[in-house]
Amino acid sequence: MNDALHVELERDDSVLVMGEDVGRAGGVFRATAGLRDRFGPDRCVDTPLAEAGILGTAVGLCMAGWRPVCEMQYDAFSYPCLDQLITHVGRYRWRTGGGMEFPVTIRMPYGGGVRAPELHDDSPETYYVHTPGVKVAIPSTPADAKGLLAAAIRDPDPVVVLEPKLIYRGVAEEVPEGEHVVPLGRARVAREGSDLTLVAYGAMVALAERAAAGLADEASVEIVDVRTLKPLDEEALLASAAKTGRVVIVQEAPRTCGYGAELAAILAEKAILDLRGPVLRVTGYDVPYPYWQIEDAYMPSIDRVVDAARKLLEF
Amino acid sequence: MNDALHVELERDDSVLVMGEDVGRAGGVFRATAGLRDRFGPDRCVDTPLAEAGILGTAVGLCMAGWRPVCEMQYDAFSYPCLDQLITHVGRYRWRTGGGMEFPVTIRMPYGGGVRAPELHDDSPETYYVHTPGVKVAIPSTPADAKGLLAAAIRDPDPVVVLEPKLIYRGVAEEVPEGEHVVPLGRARVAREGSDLTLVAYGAMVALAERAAAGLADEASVEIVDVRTLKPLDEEALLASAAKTGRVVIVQEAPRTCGYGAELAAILAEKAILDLRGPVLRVTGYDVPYPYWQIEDAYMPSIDRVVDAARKLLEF
Amino acid sequence: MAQVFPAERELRRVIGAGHSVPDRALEGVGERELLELYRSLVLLRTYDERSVVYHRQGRIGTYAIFWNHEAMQAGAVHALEEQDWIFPSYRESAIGLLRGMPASTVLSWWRGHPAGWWNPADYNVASICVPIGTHVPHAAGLAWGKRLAGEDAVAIAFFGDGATSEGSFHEGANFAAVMRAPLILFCNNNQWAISTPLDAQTRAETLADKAVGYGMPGVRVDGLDVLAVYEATREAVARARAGDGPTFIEAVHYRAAPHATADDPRVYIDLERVEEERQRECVGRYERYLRRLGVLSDEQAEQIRGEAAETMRRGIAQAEAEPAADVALLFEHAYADGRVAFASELAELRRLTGGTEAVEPDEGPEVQV
Amino acid sequence: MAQVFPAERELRRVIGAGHSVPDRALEGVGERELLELYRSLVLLRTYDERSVVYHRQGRIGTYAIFWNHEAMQAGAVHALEEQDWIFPSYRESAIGLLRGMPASTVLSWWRGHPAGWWNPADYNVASICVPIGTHVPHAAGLAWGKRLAGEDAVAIAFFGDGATSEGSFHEGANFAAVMRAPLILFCNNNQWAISTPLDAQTRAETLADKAVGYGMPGVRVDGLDVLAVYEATREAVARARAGDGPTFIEAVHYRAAPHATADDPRVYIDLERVEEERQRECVGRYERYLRRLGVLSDEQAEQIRGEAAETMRRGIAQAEAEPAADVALLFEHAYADGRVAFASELAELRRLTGGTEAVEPDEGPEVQV
Ligand SMILES: Cc1ncc(C[n+]2csc(CCOP(=O)(O)OP(=O)(O)O)c2C)c(N)n1
Ligand SMILES: Cc1ncc(C[n+]2csc(CCOP(=O)(O)OP(=O)(O)O)c2C)c(N)n1
Ligand SMILES: [Mg+2]
Ligand SMILES: [Mg+2]
Repeated sequence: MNDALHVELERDDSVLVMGEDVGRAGGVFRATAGLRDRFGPDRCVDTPLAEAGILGTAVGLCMAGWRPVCEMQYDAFSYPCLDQLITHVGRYRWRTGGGMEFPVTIRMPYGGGVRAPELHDDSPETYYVHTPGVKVAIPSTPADAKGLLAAAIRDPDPVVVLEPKLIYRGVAEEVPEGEHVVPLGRARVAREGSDLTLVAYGAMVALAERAAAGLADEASVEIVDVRTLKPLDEEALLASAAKTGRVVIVQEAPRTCGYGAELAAILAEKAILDLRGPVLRVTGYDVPYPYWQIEDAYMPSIDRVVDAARKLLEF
Repeated sequence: MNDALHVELERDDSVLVMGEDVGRAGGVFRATAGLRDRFGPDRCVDTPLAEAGILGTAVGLCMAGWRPVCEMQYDAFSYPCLDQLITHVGRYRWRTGGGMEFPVTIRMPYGGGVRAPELHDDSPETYYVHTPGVKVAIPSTPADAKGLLAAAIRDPDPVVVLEPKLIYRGVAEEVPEGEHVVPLGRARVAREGSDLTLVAYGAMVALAERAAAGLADEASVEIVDVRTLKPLDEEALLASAAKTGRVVIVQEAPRTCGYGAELAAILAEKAILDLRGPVLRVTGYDVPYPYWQIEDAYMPSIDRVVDAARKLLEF
Repeated sequence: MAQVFPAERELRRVIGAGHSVPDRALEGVGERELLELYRSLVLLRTYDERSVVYHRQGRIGTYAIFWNHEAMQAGAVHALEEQDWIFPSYRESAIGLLRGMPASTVLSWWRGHPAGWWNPADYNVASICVPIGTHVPHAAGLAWGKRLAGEDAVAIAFFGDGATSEGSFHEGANFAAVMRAPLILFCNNNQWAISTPLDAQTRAETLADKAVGYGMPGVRVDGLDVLAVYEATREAVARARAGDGPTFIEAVHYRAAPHATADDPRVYIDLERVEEERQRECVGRYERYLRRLGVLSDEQAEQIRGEAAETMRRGIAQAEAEPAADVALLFEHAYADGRVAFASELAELRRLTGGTEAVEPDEGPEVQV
Repeated sequence: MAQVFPAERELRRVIGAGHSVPDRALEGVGERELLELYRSLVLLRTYDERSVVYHRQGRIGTYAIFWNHEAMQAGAVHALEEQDWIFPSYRESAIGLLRGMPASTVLSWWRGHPAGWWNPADYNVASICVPIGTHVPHAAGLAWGKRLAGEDAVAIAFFGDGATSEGSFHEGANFAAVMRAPLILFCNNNQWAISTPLDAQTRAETLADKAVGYGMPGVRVDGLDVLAVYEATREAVARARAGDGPTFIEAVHYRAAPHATADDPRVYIDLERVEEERQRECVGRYERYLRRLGVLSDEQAEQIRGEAAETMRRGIAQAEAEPAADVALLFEHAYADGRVAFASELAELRRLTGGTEAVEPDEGPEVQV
């Protein structure tokens, strides 16, 4: 992330980073470290503590020709900006008859599993994905985190990038140096297989990989990493479903109207003849994200994924 | 609505109505007319113009023993209150280990088709349905509007009631007098049929009825009026799918992650062996709700529903 | 630097009331400018009065009346340069007219026709903001962004007394102050938010007092005195241009017309007070002032009114002559590649519907804005 | 009635500094009360210092330090009656101790264990509010609701300087003023919001100035002077009880510890200033005051400290003795009928996982609160 921001601010001097504690402190996950020193306090702005104000002023900054990259300090602290997002960010281009662009990027640490107090663990992608006029990307690897963020910043439309916290902490992976752009709208087959497809995104991709490894003796498992939830790479999803005929979707967010529902609905409409069994979802529950001593039971686990896969294989 | 409020305020003196223009003016759709005169300005409160403040103070009112009924003036003006809804309203009971109740009701005029300026036409149910700790009801008839609102007010949990604007204007239907409660969590079979099921809620039920009438010569169409989106009456949904094997879902909201996706996902998981064809969705589009001269093209139309039904019947 | 603390209490006034209250002198404003202001006032008044008629005739939809708000709009805009940006609420829907926007565009907006779209950059007038107060941060961001970019542009955001209760007003005002954004926060205090009176909206003694909490000057002006509004805004603009940050202007008057065409204020308002206020109507007041100065002749007044009427006649004719909006517009501007992204949806729609016909405002009870 | 306009500028102080600055007299406070305040201060200080140690030992998770914030918390709470409600932020996580809440409850909260739940009605202490400023409307609503119900109860909401930028603070404060809610808005102005200094948060000369815009009195007090805090809050409580509505209290000091255990302030703070501030530490300051008055002996001090240490020893032991949380708690309290509604999910979980084991704070970089 940090790398992508350095590259993008360097390459386009209309890019500007703003948010709470992004400047002096470099962000609570250090995503913006060094930017203020390198580009000055006007291009890496410590804002007042007001998320709706951050996104609302970003709309105005776009109208003044800037490409603001807004950080929300945590997933659940992005909720105050939903009003601006839904009423303005997603509609303003439309409202101007396409006359103006709103190339704002909204990024935030995302998801659970980090032993934090409440409201530091949410997976709010549904609120974003459901909002017209907005695009949504969720990387599952450090390289994609860099590449998707770069693509988001360069995109002419508003893009929300949700960065799984587990990536910040994950093992250091090789990240391509310099410019690295992963185009929006293209899924990644993270693992090839022929018997069953696990569809996942964000931190759930690594979980799917471990589940697939656990199933290695029983089935050849394919993993589709969605990467961009909107626009979705529907072809990649349908291709994998056509190949395996069995799909389990893994999602960390609460179940009802989660993104997994959309994936399942697409399959129920467009892959019905390919399916050899039900489309199963392994998801977070429709309850508040719990205190961390029981968060592992809330989150989709390898056991739950394996169990669902077995059910489907035996169907 | 107005009737239900009169009855509930009469029956339980901890019920209190609050919102913008609900008192002196009786609400922009007259839903609260007469309440201020009858129950005084303390039980039918004209609040400052601040939706987050309305819902936030309602949380505190619950803690003080009240059962607040909050009106949001229009669907799209409820977005400022999403932060309070997601971070507090849906979590506070959990946070107190079940020690305290938050029996708040949030009601608002809902949906499009009324030739209004922008942001008076939204169908935001996904934002509500996806939020843990919250229940959601959407009536499709005046009688249900009364009965579901009464149930919502009496429910110990937070309930969002979305009231289709087209009902306010609809033909005067007989509404049961006095106490009338439609329990949450029970769907209604609005029309019996055997070849195909239309699943709908809100203003889409009437549309489905017209589409079913149009299909009368071709197929026997069943209509399931969902009524309560959360908790969903899954049995009723699955029973109808089992009976007809063909399901078309009609939803006014934008497609991606709309409630139709959840319904389709449930069918793809639990009715896969019953389905004789794909699960089809007829929905609003993933674009901003348009200017009203073209809103009819945005909204699901009889033609689109009939077309989908025919496709499925011919599948 | 202007005072920041405390905010003003007295209402600034320039225009007097004949002999009893003398006019105050206003520096640096010549005859041409005075007439230009008059032209703006008359144009807005004509727009508003005609719109109410058009609404009654079913030619436009629900409409937010701004009768007697013209002095604020004309006075404030007159203090701006062309490169300065205006952020209107629904109450200032026609303010683009003062920047050369065709009346047909605004009328189309109220007709629910996409011809009501405009590109804000063409007029430096942002889109009409419907959700209360949410455009205040936009204006703050634009002003801040222009300053960052080294461009000399000021922004003004119009909003009502009710809007000051919204979190977005608060956050936008604070951002503007912190960023020293060249912004004028222009509060149209008409003392009502639909049916909610000011004393149910705030306990502040004056709305200008809110400025203190943001560390910016708070100014109070008679909202029916176009010259006082102009002068106060001119001062605020000068401060903004000088890099001294935002100013809050509270323009005080009293809403003497319904909130909008769908509103029936009789159930909540004091009709006598309204009658009184209608007497203090701002266009006639300015006209009497000009006549006292001797700079407005009957012929001039006649001509200006005639021009405005003609503008409206042309405007409604053009708006009504707009071809039915194509359904492709549903998709075209949602995203940069909307037409491509929604190609299949559009194809399906075309297959099912053929063309589209223009839709007229519905019968049935009207929807409140 | 207290003044509403303008807000105060001077910081109120009671405790002096030995000879150079004499102590001011405080009416109506006897020796017992003075010692009670001391006990509260020592309890909070001990809680905080032990918590930092427990965190380092991996016995609690991320923790928001409140070192040198004790005078505000103890002083303000001391001005309340038992029926009055407290709305804490994460910074006042242990404030329930002053209402008899076991230390183990609060420690469990920081251990991510559901034993950290409490029923607010048991202590009249609301749940710890994590999202900044969002509890201000709750406190306003509770206070308003109690008043409506004819109950004599006041509420106090604690929040920081940064919180004043949030829309929810604004909306809550305004509601309280309009409803004349018996509320104290207590702003802990430690001049930092994590790494963001006050001058990047607001241009207001003082935060108390914000009170003016809500039409309520704004009071400024030395946040390290427990008696000044007590006195100012007592006054505000009296106003509230008398039906005169809310008061905004700005307690000024300077954050002399990291924001939380995960924070490294060295990258942004002036360490010399911090060192200086640490000298003006509030517990010792009060202790010296008591000794000047001659109401605190060495033995008493020793005993009070010993009791506090014992409370913490017992607290952590109890918290660590909590049985592993049952996964049923995932579902049980989400809805009134949670256990029923989620029966199948729970059954599946039980089938797959058997029991649960307690989870300890992770390795790896710590998460900021
Ligand atoms: C966020 C939001 N909430 C509610 C409304 C509905 N509404 C339209 S106008 C209005 C009153 C506005 O009053 P004020 O700010 O004083 O402006 P005025 O209409 O008097 O010019 C309300 C509540 C809205 N447009 N936006
Ligand atoms: C809505 C929201 N946004 C961001 C955060 C992350 N955050 C936690 S503490 C903090 C700073 C708060 O500063 P202040 O209000 O001054 O209180 P203090 O921590 O100094 O007591 C921030 C930004 C949050 N908890 N809630
Ligand atoms: Mg008004
Ligand atoms: Mg602080």
